[in-house]
Amino acid sequence: MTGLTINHYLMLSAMLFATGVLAVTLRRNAIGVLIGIELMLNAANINLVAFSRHLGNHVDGAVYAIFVVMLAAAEAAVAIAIVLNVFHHAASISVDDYTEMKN
Amino acid sequence: MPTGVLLSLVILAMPMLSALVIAAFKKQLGTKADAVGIGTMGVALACAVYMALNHATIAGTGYVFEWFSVAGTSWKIGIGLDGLTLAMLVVVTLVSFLVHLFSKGYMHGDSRYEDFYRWLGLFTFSMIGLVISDNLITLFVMWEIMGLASYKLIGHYFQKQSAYLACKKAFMTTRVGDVGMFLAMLALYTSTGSLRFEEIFAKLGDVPSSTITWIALGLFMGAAGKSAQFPLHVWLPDAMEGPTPVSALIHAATMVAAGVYLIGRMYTLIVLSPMALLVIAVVGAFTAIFAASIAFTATDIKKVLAYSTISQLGFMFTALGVGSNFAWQAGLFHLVTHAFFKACLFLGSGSVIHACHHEQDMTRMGGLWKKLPITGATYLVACLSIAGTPFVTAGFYSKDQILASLWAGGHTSSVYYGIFWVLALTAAMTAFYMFRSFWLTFFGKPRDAHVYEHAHESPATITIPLIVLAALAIVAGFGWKDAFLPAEGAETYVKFANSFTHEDPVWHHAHGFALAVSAVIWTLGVGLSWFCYMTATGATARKRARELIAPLYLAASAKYWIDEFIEVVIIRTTGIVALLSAWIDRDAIDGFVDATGSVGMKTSAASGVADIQIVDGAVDGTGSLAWGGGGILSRIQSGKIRHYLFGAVAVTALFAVVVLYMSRS
Amino acid sequence: MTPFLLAQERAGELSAALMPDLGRLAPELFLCAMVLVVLLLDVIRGRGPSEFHPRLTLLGIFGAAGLVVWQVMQDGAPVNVGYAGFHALQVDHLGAVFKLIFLATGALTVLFIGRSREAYGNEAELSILMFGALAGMCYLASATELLGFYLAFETVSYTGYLMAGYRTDSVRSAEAGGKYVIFGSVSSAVMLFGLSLIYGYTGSTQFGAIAEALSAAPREPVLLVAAVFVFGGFAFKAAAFPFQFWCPDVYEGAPAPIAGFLAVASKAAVFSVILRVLVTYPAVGHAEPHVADLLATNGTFIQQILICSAVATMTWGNLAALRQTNLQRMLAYSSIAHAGYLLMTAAVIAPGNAAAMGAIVFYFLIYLCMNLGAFFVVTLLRRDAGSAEISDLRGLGFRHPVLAVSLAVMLFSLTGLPPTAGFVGKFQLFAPVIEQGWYVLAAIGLINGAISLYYYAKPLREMFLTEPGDADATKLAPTSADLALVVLLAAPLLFFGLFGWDHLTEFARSVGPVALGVR
Amino acid sequence: MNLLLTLLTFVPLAGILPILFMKDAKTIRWTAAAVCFVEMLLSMWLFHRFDSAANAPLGTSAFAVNASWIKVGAFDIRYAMDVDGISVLLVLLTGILGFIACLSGFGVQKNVKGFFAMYLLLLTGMVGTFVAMDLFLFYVFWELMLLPMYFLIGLWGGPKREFAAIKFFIYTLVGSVLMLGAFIAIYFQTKSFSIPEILAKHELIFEGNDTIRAILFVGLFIGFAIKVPVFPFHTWLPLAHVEAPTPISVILAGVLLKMGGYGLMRMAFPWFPDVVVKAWPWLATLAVVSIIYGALVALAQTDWKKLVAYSSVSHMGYVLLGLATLTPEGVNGAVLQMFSHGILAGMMFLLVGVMYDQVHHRDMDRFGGLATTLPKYTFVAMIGFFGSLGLPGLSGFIAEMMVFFGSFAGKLPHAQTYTVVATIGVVLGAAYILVMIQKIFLGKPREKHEHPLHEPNGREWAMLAPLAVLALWFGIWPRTAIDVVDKPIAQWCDGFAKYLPRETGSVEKGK
Amino acid sequence: METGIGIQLAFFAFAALTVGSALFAATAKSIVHAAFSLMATFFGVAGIYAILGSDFLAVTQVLVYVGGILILIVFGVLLTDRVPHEYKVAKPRNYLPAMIAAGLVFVALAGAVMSAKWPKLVKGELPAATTTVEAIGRSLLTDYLIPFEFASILLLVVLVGAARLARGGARK
Repeated sequence: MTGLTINHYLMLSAMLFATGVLAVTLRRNAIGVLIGIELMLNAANINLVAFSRHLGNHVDGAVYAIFVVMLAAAEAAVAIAIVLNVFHHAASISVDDYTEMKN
Repeated sequence: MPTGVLLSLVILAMPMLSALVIAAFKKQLGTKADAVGIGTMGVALACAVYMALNHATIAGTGYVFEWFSVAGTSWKIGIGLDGLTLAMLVVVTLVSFLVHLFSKGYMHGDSRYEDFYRWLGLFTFSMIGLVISDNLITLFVMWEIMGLASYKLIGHYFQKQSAYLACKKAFMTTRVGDVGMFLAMLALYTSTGSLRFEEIFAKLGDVPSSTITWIALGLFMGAAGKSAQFPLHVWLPDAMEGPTPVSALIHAATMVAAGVYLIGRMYTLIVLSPMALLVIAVVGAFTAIFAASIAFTATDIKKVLAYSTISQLGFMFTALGVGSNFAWQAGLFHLVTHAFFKACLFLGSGSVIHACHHEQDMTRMGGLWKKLPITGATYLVACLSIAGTPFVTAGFYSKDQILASLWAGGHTSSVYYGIFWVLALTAAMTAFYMFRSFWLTFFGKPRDAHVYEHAHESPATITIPLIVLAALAIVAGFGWKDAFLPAEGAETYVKFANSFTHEDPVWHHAHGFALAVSAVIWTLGVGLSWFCYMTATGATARKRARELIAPLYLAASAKYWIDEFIEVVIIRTTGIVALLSAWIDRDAIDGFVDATGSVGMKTSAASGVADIQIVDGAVDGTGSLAWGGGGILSRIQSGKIRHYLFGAVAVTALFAVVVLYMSRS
Repeated sequence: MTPFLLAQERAGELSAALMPDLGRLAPELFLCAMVLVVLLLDVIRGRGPSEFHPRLTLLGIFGAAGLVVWQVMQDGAPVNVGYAGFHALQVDHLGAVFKLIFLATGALTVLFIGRSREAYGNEAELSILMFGALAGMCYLASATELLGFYLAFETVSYTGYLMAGYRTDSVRSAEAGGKYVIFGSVSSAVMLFGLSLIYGYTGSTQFGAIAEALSAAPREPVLLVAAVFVFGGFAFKAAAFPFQFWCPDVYEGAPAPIAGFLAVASKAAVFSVILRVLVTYPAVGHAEPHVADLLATNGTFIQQILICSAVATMTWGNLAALRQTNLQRMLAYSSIAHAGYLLMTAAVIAPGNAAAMGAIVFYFLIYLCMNLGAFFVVTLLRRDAGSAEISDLRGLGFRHPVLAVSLAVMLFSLTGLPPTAGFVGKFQLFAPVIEQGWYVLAAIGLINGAISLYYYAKPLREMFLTEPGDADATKLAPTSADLALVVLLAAPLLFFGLFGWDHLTEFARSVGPVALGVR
Repeated sequence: MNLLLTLLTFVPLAGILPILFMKDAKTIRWTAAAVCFVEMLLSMWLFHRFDSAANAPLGTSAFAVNASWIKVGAFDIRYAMDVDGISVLLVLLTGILGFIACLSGFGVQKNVKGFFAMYLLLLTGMVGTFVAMDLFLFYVFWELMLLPMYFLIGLWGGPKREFAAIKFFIYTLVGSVLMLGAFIAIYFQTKSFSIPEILAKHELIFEGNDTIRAILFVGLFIGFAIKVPVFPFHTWLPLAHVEAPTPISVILAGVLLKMGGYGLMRMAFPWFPDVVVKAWPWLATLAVVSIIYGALVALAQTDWKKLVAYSSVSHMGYVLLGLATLTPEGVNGAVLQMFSHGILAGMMFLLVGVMYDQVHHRDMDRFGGLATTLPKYTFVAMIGFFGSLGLPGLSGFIAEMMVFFGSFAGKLPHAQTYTVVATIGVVLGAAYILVMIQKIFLGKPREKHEHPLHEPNGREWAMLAPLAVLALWFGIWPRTAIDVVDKPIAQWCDGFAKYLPRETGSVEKGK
Repeated sequence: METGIGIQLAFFAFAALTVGSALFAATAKSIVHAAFSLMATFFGVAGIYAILGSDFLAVTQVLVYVGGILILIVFGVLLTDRVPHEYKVAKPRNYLPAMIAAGLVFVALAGAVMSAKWPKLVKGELPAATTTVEAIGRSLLTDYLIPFEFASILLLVVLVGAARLARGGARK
C-alpha cells in the first residue's frame, strides 16, 4: 500500500473548501456564512501545511498558516462585530433580509 | 458679339426687366405695372420681328461662354440662333405681347394685378431663354423656371382651392416628366461629354443605339410632361383655373410648345431611334383622339379649348414621330399656327367670359353673336383655322402637311397609315367640337337670360389682340414657313431620318391624298356639328346618338377616370408610403416602448431620460439592448449576499473548469 | 537552545541585516506609529475638541506623504527591503506614486468627512482605521512577497469593512459593512486557496522566486486554476467581474466619503499590486502557458483572465448603471465600469510597454480627482438633502453654478470627453490595446464608453436642463469651503485635459521603468 | 506663421470673456453679434485671400499653422491647422451662418448670457473642426461642439428639449467614440496624427488586411454618417431640429450636418479608397434610401419644422451620393450641396422661426393664405423653399444637378440605376415642398390670430435677405464656389483612380 | 513513499472527521449544532497538522480556533438568538445552486490538483519531521519580521475598530 501523498491532503482540502463554498452559498444565517468562511480558510491552511511538509519541511508554509490563523481570528472579530451591528438594525440574522440596498 | 445675339439678349432681358421693375416698384407703379409689361414686350416683339426680317444673316450665329469648369471639363452655355429659334421668338414675343395687352383689359380690377404682370414677365423670360439656348442646361433651367412661373400664374387665384390644387398638379406632373428629361441629359452627358446641341450632335455616332433610344424616350417624357401628352396631360385641363390670358399664353404659344420645341430641337438625335419615333407618333396620335373625345363632352368653354390643345399637341407629336423633313416642318409649323389660332380662341373665350361676368359654362350662353360681334367673328376665324378649312386658313396648311407626311411616312413603316387614319378622324372630331362650341356660344337662343342681358363687347385692349391673332390664324399659313423652317434647308442644324423634296413622287402623292382627305373631313366635321347644334332634327339625333353610346359618353365626360386613377394609384399610394415611413421613423420608438412595457415611463416627465435609451430601438439596437441588459443586471443585483456569493464563486469555478477542460491533454 | 536564546543571539545579526532598510519603510512605519499616537492621545485626552482628530489625521497623512517624497528624493533606484536577501518589499517609484495616490485619497476623504459634518468624523477610531488602511495600502504597493501581501491585503480589507459599516446609527451603513465583510472574506479565502497552490507549485513566497519558477513551468492546469482563484481576490478589491456584486450595495450604503475612499484608494491598491507583478515580474504574466483559442487574443493566460474580466466588468457596470436613480449607486456602478477599463489596459502590460502601465498610473491620478470629486458632491447631497438621488441635483446649475459646473467637469471626465483629463486618460487606456491589435476588445470598451455617457448625462440634465421650481429646488447649500474643495478637484481635470497632460504622462510612464531599475 | 486660422477659431472663444461680465441682455446680444460679425468678416477675408489657383497641398498653404502642442513619447500631437478649398468654403458658410444665426438669437429671452456664451463656444468648435489638421485637435474640437449643443438644445429648446438634447448627445457621442477608436488604430499604423500625413500613408494602414480596413472605414463612416445624417442614423435629427431654438436649428442644419460630410471627405473616404470602392453599393444604397426616405417622411409631416428637418435628411443624402460617386462632378455637387443646403436649410429654419415667433405653433394645417396677408414674407419664403426644391437659378439646383451628373457618369457598378432611383427624390422633394406651400401660403387663412400677422421686421430681413441673395448668387454663378473647390476635388478623386474598375463598360441607360 | 499504516489510518480518520463534521456544519438545521460541529472540524484539521508534523500549528489551531474563533462564533450565535426560526438552514430548494457552486469548485480543484506535477515537492522519502517550533520562531523573527510586526498593528487597528462597531457607536 502506498503511503500518504500530497494528493491525499490536497483532495481533503479541496473537499473542505467545497464544503465551505456549500456553506456560504447555502446558509442564510450570517453566522453560518462565517462558519463556511472558516472552513474555506482551513482548507487553504491544510494546503499550506501539507506543501510546507512536502517541500521538505519548508517553514514558509507553516508560517503562512500561522498568519492565516491569526488573520482568521481578526476577521471573525470584525465580522461578528459588524454582523451584530446589522442584526441590531435589521432584527434578523438572515443574510437574505439584508436587502436595504439592491438593484 | 453678333447683332442677333445682342438682340436676343435684349429680348431675353425685356420680360425679366419688366418682372424686376414691377417687383421693385410695386407700390409706386400700382396698376401702371401693365404699361411696363406691355412696353417691354413691345420692345421685345420689335426686336424679334427685326431679327425675323434679317433672318438670313442672323440665323447660324451664336455666342458661347464657360459657365464653370469641373476637373478640366468646361461647362459651356450660350445662345444659338437658327430658323427654329427665330420662328419661336417671333411667336412667343408676339403672343406674349398680345396677352400682356389683353390682360390690361381682362385683369382690370384684379387685386393682384401687379403680381400678375410680374409673373407674366418671368414666364415670358423663361420661354425666350428656352428657345435661344444652345444647350440643354440652360434649356432645362428655363424649362424649370417656366414651371415655377406657370405654377404662380395658374395659381393666381390661390385663395381658391381648385386653383391652388391645379397649380400644384401642373408643377408636379411636369416635374415627373422633367425627371425623364433630366435622366436623358445625364445619359447624354455621360455618353457625349457635353450638353451643347452642336457637340452632342457631332458625337452621336459614338453612342450605342440603345442608349440613343433611352435618351430619346427620356426627352420625350420631359416633352410629354410640358406638352401634356398622355398620360401626363392631366394637369392641363385643371390649369384652366388660371386667368384666361394665362391659359392663352401657356397653352397656346409657350409652355406646351416647349415640349414640341424640345423634340424639334433634338430631332437629330431622335430620328436615330426608329423606336422612339414610333413611340412619339403613337402617343401623339392616341393623345390626339383621346383628348378630342373628351372635348366632345365638355361644356366649359375653356375646358373644350384645353382638350383641344392637348389634341392639337398630339397632332404635332405625331408629325414629329414620323422622322422626315416634311414631318418635322409640319409639326413645328403646326406649333406656330396653333399658337395663333389657339391664342385667339383662348382670348376669345376670355372675352366671352369677361363679357358674361366670368361665366364659363357654354350651356348657359348662346346667341352672343349679336352682343359680341368682334369676338364672335374672330372666334369663328380661329375655329375655321383649327378645323382646317381648306386653302384659306393657316390651320389647314399645317394640318394638311401633318397628314401628308404621315401618309408619306407609311412608305417606311405601314404603322403610319393607321396613324394617319386616326388623325384624320381626330381632325374631323376637331372640326366638330370646335364648331360645337362656336354654335353653342354664339348662336341659338340665349339659354341664360341674365348672362345674355349683361353681355357686352369687350374694350379695345381685348379686341385688338383678337383681331391680330385672327388675322394671323389666316395669313400665317402662307409662304413664310419655308423661310424659317425650311423642310429642305434646315439640315444645317437638324438631321432627319429621311428627306423628301417637293418634287418627290412619294411626297407628291401623299400631299395630294392628304389634301383630299382634309377637305372631306372638314366638310364632315363642320357639317355634322351644324346639323347637330343648329337644326332641330340634329338636336334629337344628337340626343339619340348620345344615348346609344352612353357608356362611352360617360367615360369621356369623366375624362376616362385618369385623374381618379392617378389619385388612387399614385398620390394615395405615395401618401400611404409616406405615412408608413413616418410611422417607422417615429415608432421604432413607441413600438419598442410598448414592447418593453414601459409605456408609463414614457408619459412621466421624470423618466424622459429613461425613454431616450429606447428611442430608436429598431434603429440602434444597442440602446435597447443595453437598456434591457441593464434591467436584467439590476435584477441580478438582488441585494442578497448569498446570490452574490453564488454568482462570484460559481462563475470563478466555472471559468476554472472551462480552462481545465480546454487545457487538458 | 531555546528560541528565546536564539533570538537573543541573532539580535545583532538581525539588526545589522534589517536596520539599514528601515528607513525605506519610513512612510509605513510612520503610519503605524500614528496609529499608536492617536490611540495614546485618545487615552490620555479623552475626546478632543472638534476637528482634533481630523486635523491630526491630516497631519499624519501629510507626514507620511512627506516621507514618501523624501524617499523618492533620496534615491530613486529600487531597493529591496527584507532580511538578508529575503525580498519582503521593494521600494521604488511605482510604489511611491501609488502611495501618494493612497495618501492623497486619504487626506481628501478626511476632508470630506469633515465637510459632511457627521459626528463620527472626530472619533479616534476612525483615525486609527484610516491610518491602518493607509499603512496596509502602502505596504501593499511595495509588497514583493506573498505573506506580506496577504497581510496588507487583509489589512486594507478589514479596515474597509469597518469603515463601510462605521455609521452604526445607519441601517444602510451597517448593511454595507455586513455585505462587505461577508463577500470580502469569501473572496479572500478563494484567493488564499489559490495562493496556497502557487506556493506549493513554486515552493516560495517571494514574487521573484515565484516568477522564476513559473517561467520554467510547463503547461500546468493547476496553475491556471490557481491564477483564476487568485484573481478572484484581486477582482473583489478592484470590484471586477465576477466579484463586483458587493460594490453597488456597499458604496451606496457606506458613508459617501468612505465610499469614495474605497472606490479610489482600495482600487488603486489592488492595481498597484497588479502593476507590481506585471511590471516588476513580467515572468508571472508572460511565462504562463498559452491557452489556445480561449479568446483568440494570442495573449497569455493571465492576460486572458484580465481580458475576460475586463469585458464583463465594464459591460456589467455600464449596463447596470443605466437605470440607476441614486447618484451614489450610479457612481458605484461607474467605478465598476472603470475597473473594467483599467483591467483591459492591464492586460496589455508587457515588458517595455511603458505606455500601458503609464496609462493606468495616469488614469489613477485623474481618477482620484474626478471620482472623489463626484463622491464629494454626493457627500454634500447627503449632508444637505439627506439623500443622494440624482433628482436632488435638480436646478443645481441655476442655484450653484460653480458646484454644478465642477460636477459637470468631473462627469465629463468620467465619461471621457475632451477637453477634460478624462478624455486623455481614456485615450491612453485604449491606445495600447489598439496598438496590441485587440480591436474587438477595444471596440467593446469604446462601445461601453458610449453607453456610459448616457447615465453620466443624467445628472447633467437634472442640473442644467431642469429649471428649479421653488418646490423642488436643490437643497444643496455649499459653503465656500465646499466650493473651494470641489473646484480644487475639478480644476486639474481641465488643466490636464488641455495642456499639462504631456508632462503628467511622461511622469506616469517613467515610474514603471524606474521600478524595473531601468531608468 | 499665419494667424488667420487661429484667429478664426478663437475669436468667438475670446468673445465669451467680456460677455461673462456683462449684465445687460442688450449689451450681451450686441457684443455677441459684433463678435460673430468679426468672425464673418474673417471668414470672408479667408475666402478672399485664399489662393485657389495655387492649390497648395494640405498643410502647406499660406495659412498653415503647425506647432508642437503635446509631445509624449511617440505621441506627437500638434497644433496644426490648414485649409484647402473645401474647408475654406465651409468656413465661409460657418462665418455667414454664424452671424445670421446670432442675429436670430436676439429673440432668445431666457438666460441671454448663457445662450450667447454657449453659442460662441459652439462657433469655436465648428470652425476648429473645419481647420484642424491634427486628428487629436480635430477630435477635441469635434467634441467641443457637443457640449454647447447639448445645452443650447436642452435649455433653450422647445417642450421636448431635454429628450432631444440627450438623444442628440448620445447619438453623436456613439459616433465619435467609434471615430476615436478608428483614429487610434490609424495612429498606430501610420504613427501620425497629422491628417495630410495619414493621407500620404493611407495605404499603410493595415496594408493587405481588408477586413480591418473595412472595419475602420465603417467606424469612421458611422461616426460621420450620424452627423450627416445618413439613414438609418438620422433619427436624432428631426427631434433635435424641431426642439432646438431657431438659431440653433439654423446652425445645426447649416453647419453641423456639414461636418459629417466634411469628415467623410477629409478622412473616411480618402484614407480607405479601396474600401469605398468596394462599399459603393452600400454607400449608394444608403444615400438613395436617405434621399427617398427623407422625402417620404417629410411628405407625411404636419409639423412645419419637422418637414424642414426631414428635408435635410433627404438633401444630405445627395451629399453622400455625390461623394460616393468618386467623380469630380459628383463630389463637386456634394460640396456645393453642402454649401447650398447650409444656406437654404438655414433660411428655411429662419422662415419657420419668424412665423413661429408670431403664431407660436408650427402645425401646417392651421396656417393658410399667408401669401395674401404677408406677400413680402411669402416672396422671400418662395426663394428658400423653391431653392430647396431644386429650382434652377437657386443654389440647390446646381448642386443636385452636379451630383446626378457625377453619379450617372460614375464608373462603379449600377451607378446609373442608383441615379435613376434617386431621381424619385426630386419628384418627392417637389411634392412635400408644394404641399407645404399650399398648406401655409395658399388658400385662405384658416385661423384668426390675436395679433394680426406682420411682415418680417428689420432684424429678420437682415437674416433672410443675405441668405436669399446667396442662394441666388450661387445658383446663377456657381463658379464662385466651384473654382475654389475644383482642384482639391480633382486631386481627391485621383486618389481613387487606381481602385476603380478598369473597364467602364458600355453606358447602360436604365430608366 | 511508505508511511506507517497507523499514520495512514489516522489520516483517514481525521480526514473523515474533518469533512464529515464540516458537511454537518454546512448543512445543520440548528446554527448551534453547526457551531459545535465546526469544533470537530477544527480538531480534525489539527489532527491533520499533527500528522504532517506541524506540532506547533496543531496546537495553535486548537488554541486559536477552538479557544478563540469558535468562542466568538458562539457568542455571535447567542447574541443573535432572539428570533429562533431565523437560524434554520435554508430551505431545500436552495440546495441546488449551492450544490452547483460547491460541485464546480470541487471539480475545478480536484481536476487541477490531481494532474499537477508539483516540481518543487520532494519526490520519494520525506525528510524526517522535526519539531517546527524553532524553525517557525526563527523565520518569524528574520524573514517574516516585517509582516510579523505589521500583523500586530493590524490586530490593534482591527480590534479598536471592531470594538467601536460592536459597541454600536462612539464612546460617551
